[in-house]
Amino acid sequence: MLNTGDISFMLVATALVLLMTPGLAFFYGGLVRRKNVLNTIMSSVFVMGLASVMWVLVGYSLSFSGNTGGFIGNLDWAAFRNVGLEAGPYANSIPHVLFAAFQMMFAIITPALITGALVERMRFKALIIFIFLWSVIVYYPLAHMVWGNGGLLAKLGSVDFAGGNVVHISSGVSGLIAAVVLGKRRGYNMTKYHPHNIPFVILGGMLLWFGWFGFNAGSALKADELAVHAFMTTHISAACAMLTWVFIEKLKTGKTTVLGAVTGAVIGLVAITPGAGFVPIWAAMITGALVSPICYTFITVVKDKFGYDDALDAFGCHGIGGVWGGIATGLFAKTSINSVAQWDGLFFGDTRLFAAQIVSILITILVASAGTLICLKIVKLFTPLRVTDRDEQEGLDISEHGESAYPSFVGLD
Amino acid sequence: MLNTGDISFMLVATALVLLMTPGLAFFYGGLVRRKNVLNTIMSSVFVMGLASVMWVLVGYSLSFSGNTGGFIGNLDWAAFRNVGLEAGPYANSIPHVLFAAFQMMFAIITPALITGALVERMRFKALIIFIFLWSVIVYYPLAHMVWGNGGLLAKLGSVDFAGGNVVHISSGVSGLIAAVVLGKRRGYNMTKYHPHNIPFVILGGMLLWFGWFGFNAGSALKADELAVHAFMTTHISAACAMLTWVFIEKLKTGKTTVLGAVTGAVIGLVAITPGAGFVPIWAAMITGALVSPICYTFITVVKDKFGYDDALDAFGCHGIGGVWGGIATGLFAKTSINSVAQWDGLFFGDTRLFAAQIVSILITILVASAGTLICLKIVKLFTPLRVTDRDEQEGLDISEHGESAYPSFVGLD
Amino acid sequence: MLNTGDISFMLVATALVLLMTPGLAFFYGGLVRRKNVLNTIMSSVFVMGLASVMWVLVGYSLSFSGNTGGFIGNLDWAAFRNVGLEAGPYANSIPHVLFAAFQMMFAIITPALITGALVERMRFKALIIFIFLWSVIVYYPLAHMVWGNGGLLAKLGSVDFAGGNVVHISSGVSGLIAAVVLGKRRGYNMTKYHPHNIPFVILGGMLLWFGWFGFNAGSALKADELAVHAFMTTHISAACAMLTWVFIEKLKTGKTTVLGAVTGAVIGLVAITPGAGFVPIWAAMITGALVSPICYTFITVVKDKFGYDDALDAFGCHGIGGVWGGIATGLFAKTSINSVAQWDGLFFGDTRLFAAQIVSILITILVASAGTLICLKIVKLFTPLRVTDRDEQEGLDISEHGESAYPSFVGLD
Amino acid sequence: MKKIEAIVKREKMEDVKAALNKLNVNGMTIYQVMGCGNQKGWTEEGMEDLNILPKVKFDIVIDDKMAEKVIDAISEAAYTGDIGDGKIFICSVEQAIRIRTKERGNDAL
Amino acid sequence: MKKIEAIVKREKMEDVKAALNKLNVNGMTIYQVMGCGNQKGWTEEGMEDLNILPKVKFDIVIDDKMAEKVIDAISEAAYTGDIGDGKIFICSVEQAIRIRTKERGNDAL
Amino acid sequence: MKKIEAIVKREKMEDVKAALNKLNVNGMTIYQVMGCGNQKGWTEEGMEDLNILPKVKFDIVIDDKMAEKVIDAISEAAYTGDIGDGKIFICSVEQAIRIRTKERGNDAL
Ligand SMILES: Nc1ncnc2c1ncn2[C@@H]1O[C@H](COP(=O)(O)OP(=O)(O)O)[C@@H](O)[C@H]1O
Ligand SMILES: Nc1ncnc2c1ncn2[C@@H]1O[C@H](COP(=O)(O)OP(=O)(O)O)[C@@H](O)[C@H]1O
Ligand SMILES: Nc1ncnc2c1ncn2[C@@H]1O[C@H](COP(=O)(O)OP(=O)(O)O)[C@@H](O)[C@H]1O
Repeated sequence: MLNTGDISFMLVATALVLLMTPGLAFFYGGLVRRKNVLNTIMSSVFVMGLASVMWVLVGYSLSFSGNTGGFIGNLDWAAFRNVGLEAGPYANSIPHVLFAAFQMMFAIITPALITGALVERMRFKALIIFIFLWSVIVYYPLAHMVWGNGGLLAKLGSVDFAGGNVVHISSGVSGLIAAVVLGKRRGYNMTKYHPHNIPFVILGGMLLWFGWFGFNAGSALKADELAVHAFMTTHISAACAMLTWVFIEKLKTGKTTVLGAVTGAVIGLVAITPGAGFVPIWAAMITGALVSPICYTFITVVKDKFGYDDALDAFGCHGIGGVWGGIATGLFAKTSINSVAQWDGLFFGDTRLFAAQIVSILITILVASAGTLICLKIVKLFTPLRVTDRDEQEGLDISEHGESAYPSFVGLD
Repeated sequence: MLNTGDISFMLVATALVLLMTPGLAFFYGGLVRRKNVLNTIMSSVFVMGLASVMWVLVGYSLSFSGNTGGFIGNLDWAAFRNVGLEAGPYANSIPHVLFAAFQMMFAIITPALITGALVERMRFKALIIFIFLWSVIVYYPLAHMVWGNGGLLAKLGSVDFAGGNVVHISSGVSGLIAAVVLGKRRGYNMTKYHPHNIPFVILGGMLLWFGWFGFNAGSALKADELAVHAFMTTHISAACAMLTWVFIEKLKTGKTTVLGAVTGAVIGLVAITPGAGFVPIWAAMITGALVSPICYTFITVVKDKFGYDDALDAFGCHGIGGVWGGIATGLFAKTSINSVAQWDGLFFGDTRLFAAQIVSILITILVASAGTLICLKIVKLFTPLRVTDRDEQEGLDISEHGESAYPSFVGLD
Repeated sequence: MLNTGDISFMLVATALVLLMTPGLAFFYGGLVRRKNVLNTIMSSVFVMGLASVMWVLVGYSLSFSGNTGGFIGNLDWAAFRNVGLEAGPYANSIPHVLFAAFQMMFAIITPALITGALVERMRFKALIIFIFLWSVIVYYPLAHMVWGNGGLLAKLGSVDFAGGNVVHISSGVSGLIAAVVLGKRRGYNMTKYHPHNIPFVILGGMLLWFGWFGFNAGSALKADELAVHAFMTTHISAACAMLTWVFIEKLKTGKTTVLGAVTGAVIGLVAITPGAGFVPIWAAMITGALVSPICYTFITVVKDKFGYDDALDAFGCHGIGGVWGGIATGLFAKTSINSVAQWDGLFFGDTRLFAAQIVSILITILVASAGTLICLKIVKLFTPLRVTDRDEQEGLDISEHGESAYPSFVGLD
Repeated sequence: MKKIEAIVKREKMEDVKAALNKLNVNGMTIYQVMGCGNQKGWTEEGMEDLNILPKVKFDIVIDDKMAEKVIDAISEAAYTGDIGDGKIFICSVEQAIRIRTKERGNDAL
Repeated sequence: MKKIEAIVKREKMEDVKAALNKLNVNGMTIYQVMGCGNQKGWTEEGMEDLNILPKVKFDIVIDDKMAEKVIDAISEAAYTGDIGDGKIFICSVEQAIRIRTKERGNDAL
Repeated sequence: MKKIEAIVKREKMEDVKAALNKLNVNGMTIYQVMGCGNQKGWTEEGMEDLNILPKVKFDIVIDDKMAEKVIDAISEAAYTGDIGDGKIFICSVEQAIRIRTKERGNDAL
């Protein structure tokens, strides 16, 4: 039965998740050089249009309607046919359309996350085609496998409260693969790329934090105790991760940076995403506290060794953070918090959930990597992936969009 | 009877609509030259103070209390006398004060929208007096006619879910008239005016989108199915309009711009405003998809021909977009979605709603144009409308407010 | 009993209060010189991590669990032991954890407010230790005294709806004391410190306004009539204060500034905080209208006479504004609006509440000043309070954090 | 040819430009600088940092004969009588080239 | 030694840099300026204010013998044939010092 | 009179200013530039684009007699021994005018 309190909460949560994409656009936009800021922002903003329309036309249906072999849905709900204002089937106290709208916002931000790995060199046209294909080939299947009726990963018994697999691991891994295929930015290793506007990074990071309450607490689909629990675990994981990141920085470089504080908060949010509605509050603190050393090490040591150019660390933050989050869920989940989990986590002595989590992470990585490679292959049939060297040098704002972000501020680059 | 879910939703929706005005301030502020950004922002921000106080003192009463000839209310609720915390009379599940507060936010953003046509040259004092008068002479009557008990336009059978007439057509038309009276900016046609900070435009546009959920879904006045429906139509119209705008740009200029994407989204939101709670989702997609070609043509072709200087296209976006939205509502509304509409739209074979929509648009245009002319006449009794040529050249931030937005960034203009 | 409408509202209100801290970071960050913006923002942002973790570990317990002599709580709820998802004890329709989360956001923003007095010269390490100590020595006791079971100030019969004493007076006074101890900025009186980015100040101010709805209306702890009432008083006080500030400026300097408009709005919000759920709407208008002349006089006349360097007027705005708010509550509160107040205000002929308000303000000032002095003494055992002269000249972004906010914008300072 | 470098108050930029245009001097290069003279930045509004104020600098390359006229025009337009009015420096330029036409010397100005 | 000051269109910056590098001229100082020539800023895209356009200025101090070559290289790289292509000014420099090594004269370039 | 143009590292700005003040040289014009020398921008922190680094430029017009002292003071203050320390160029200035008083020549400095 519909409940006004739940509808009220889910309407707002949906709006909050939408706001995360502009938040991400500013987070990423501030991190790139001035000559690429508009292209970077556009990469996220344009997805708000593209992925929304695709979702209504086919995406929601492919993700949530019916079940084709555990991998994908069907087209019964294409163009929102049969998606009405009555309650259910996925949430019993809010209109079906509202559930679909909430899920739509996830289908927007996920491909937008990938773009962080690709900035400053990818042709905009290629990016658009890529995101179009990726949504169909990677996102809808994954969403179905994890959240859809009869989905493969859910059947395994693995859990993912708000999208650790579907959103973060999938986007992070895809970003990595695409960054490798795309190649390094001009001047990589010779030059240092400075964020051109750190306040924008902070603004974006803060909007992400704010919106993440909708993302995680909203994944309860009700204004109930579980939503409250997820709210609290989300916040405290972010807070802990911020502290540990800053602490590591202080140890390693002697200086604490605001960029570090915000990065820490964001990966704390990433890490708690799969477990927000499954793990106790103290475990959320551990999850957050440990994600920073894990990602920090990865970004500063491992990444350097391999030498790929994941420009804004989409993989280092969302991929690695998401994997850790999935593992942490397997460690600390409790069925008493949320009976969607069939077993307690490893920490409480049961290995079954943990194993399921590992398997589901591996499957996600597989689907994302294979899917991304296929998408890129197809994109190349239509257009080269990269801009020309000259265009890259001039900056993608001018070369791809004919715009300049702050035309009257002098300063070169 | 009061309902906590509805109150909860409407409190948040009210806050969201308030946030739209700063959103607009940044949208407009980023679009002007650097020397005029503070004046532009101030034009919106100051209205948050002025229109709020006026609303409590007389505005709410004149708009919603009683009925004087179908045109305006009376003063029974002046200073919120008899406006208490019990439910009704306009919304039966939220306190009266909350309904008044929600409506107050509309009375703020509407005059703020007008200022987009007047930037970079209007004397601040003249603007303030103008907005004061305009609220009394144009806004309160229009709000009454459309939404007040016994209002003329409602009686006609025309519908306006969230303010297509009251907010968008009225502000757009008034902006046009005032821009013509005010005259062109210095250097019009000889110089190109560049937006000084496109990320601000994007930030503003995104806050508008976010806030618009409060604006449109909140206009259901309940956290019910209608709110959910309006939420979805709102979002998908914005998404479609973004896609079509970018598509047109690509066709015409070969480049897609982020400014275009954001403009598209905003006019998509404008266009769906009157119909959000009346038209089906597929019709919202059509409404959004068509508003971009309509406005694009208008701004690039018609405007140039007439050669008035609607600086930030308040008319081109809100006026034209609002008119199209009113027409689209007349085409696609269904009584089965919302029985406030007495008839189905033209598309479903009934001409009556369509006719009523056209008449109500024309009346709105008439009231707005005549009212604006009267207001400007009165303003001129007190102060010239424009700053001096010298002040315009120096920029209104310094000349009108003695402030400089970014004093330590070098760069001229 | 849990109520979904109330939970829905309080979840969102909690998120809104969190958003105020980044809002403050931008408000303050825009006001400082470019070379100190990141340090200023970091001072607020880092508190989001620090104060949250402290709150979960000990802060909530010390503030709200049990009662030790009316001054402080105990450690029964440390690490959220016994803080569960059932309703109560402080709010009977939302989970206990949600109440604790809502209060957590207050424990974040309060120390962040202090930093406005200390910018551009305080060593970051010293600031962090200071905030750590101050939370324990000043904030938790004050929160307990005002809102905790058996708290001293509540027993006196004084009231504080959303934190006039706990948040604003305490932070303002502490800021003043710390600013005096810290000493003036380099070049004080010889140089003028310009805000480096006024749009950021506006953005921050607007986010504060938006978030303040959560702060004040949320303090009703329910989506009920009281929340609606507090929403309205909050908004209209801000609006009135904006108008009077701009009016005073116009009288005194002949120019209206957007900085003035935003400052006015913020102090209007400060002033109504203690009385939002106690005073009638008309009294909220008076409270707001008068706070501007009071603070304006203070900042321009009194402050200059004493010559301390409260850099961003944390005391002039939050201290003075908060004191006036507490007094105004003593003047205009009505038991019929909220029976938590035992007596009507002075204006209605009863002196008891007024007396209690004065006493409680004085006690707050005492606790805050003494506590701050003690904290600073302890901090000095670990590290000097100020950066070196050279570091101050170079700017704290580089010297404390090794970062530069906008590295590619040329311009010195 | 001479190069005239004039450092003036920011709010005088438009006046100086107008004065130059009146002399039919259209070629100029303008940029914002920070500076201090004997004024040392103590008293004026608008100072950014101790002792260093934002100014606008004009570079004008001009035929020798015009130099004095230009100097006078700038001196007058930028004058307020207050400390911080600015300075003008003159040095000699050996050659000028207009890129579009490859003209050289006075023709190129 | 000569100082070559070249004011060119913004979009030509990379080309000019490339042309200089080809001549093995690595020392240069670049900044953004606003300017007008006879063009007066009327028609070009990208104008900021009436009659004043953003440009990029290169300062290059160079051995006398190299001067003409550099001028030619810049002229060519910055050329579009449209109004607003820019100008080059040359004046003489008496001394140059490399701070790191205290070298003077041509060695310091 | 001589004009001394010194291009130094950004973080050295305060030191150079202090060194000049110690010599009682108060007149100076400062702006931020981008540049490259033989260093070509490869290794230093803070580089913005391949091969081009932000620097600070000082223009100081000074009495001939003071020139060497100023050069020495700047050389010393800006020295780190690392690549990218910067350069100093000297050229001659024919005239200087203080706008406020119309003083000319050395008096105007
Ligand atoms: N000797 C100098 N060399 C270079 N620039 C100078 C010199 N003296 C003054 N300036 C520039 O001229 C500007 C205005 O100088 P001003 O303060 O008016 O000088 P004074 O106080 O000596 O009249 C300064 O901000 C600085 O940029
Ligand atoms: N006489 C001059 N003195 C200083 N700078 C000049 C002069 N003439 C031109 N410039 C600079 O050169 C730039 C390009 O000049 P341009 O418009 O191409 O000149 P023209 O139209 O005479 O060919 C101008 O924007 C200005 O910055
Ligand atoms: N020949 C030159 N002409 C103009 N500016 C120069 C020249 N050589 C160097 N510069 C400027 O001096 C700055 C510092 O030069 P630097 O890299 O220290 O030179 P080097 O490596 O030759 O010692 C450069 O960034 C550039 O702005």
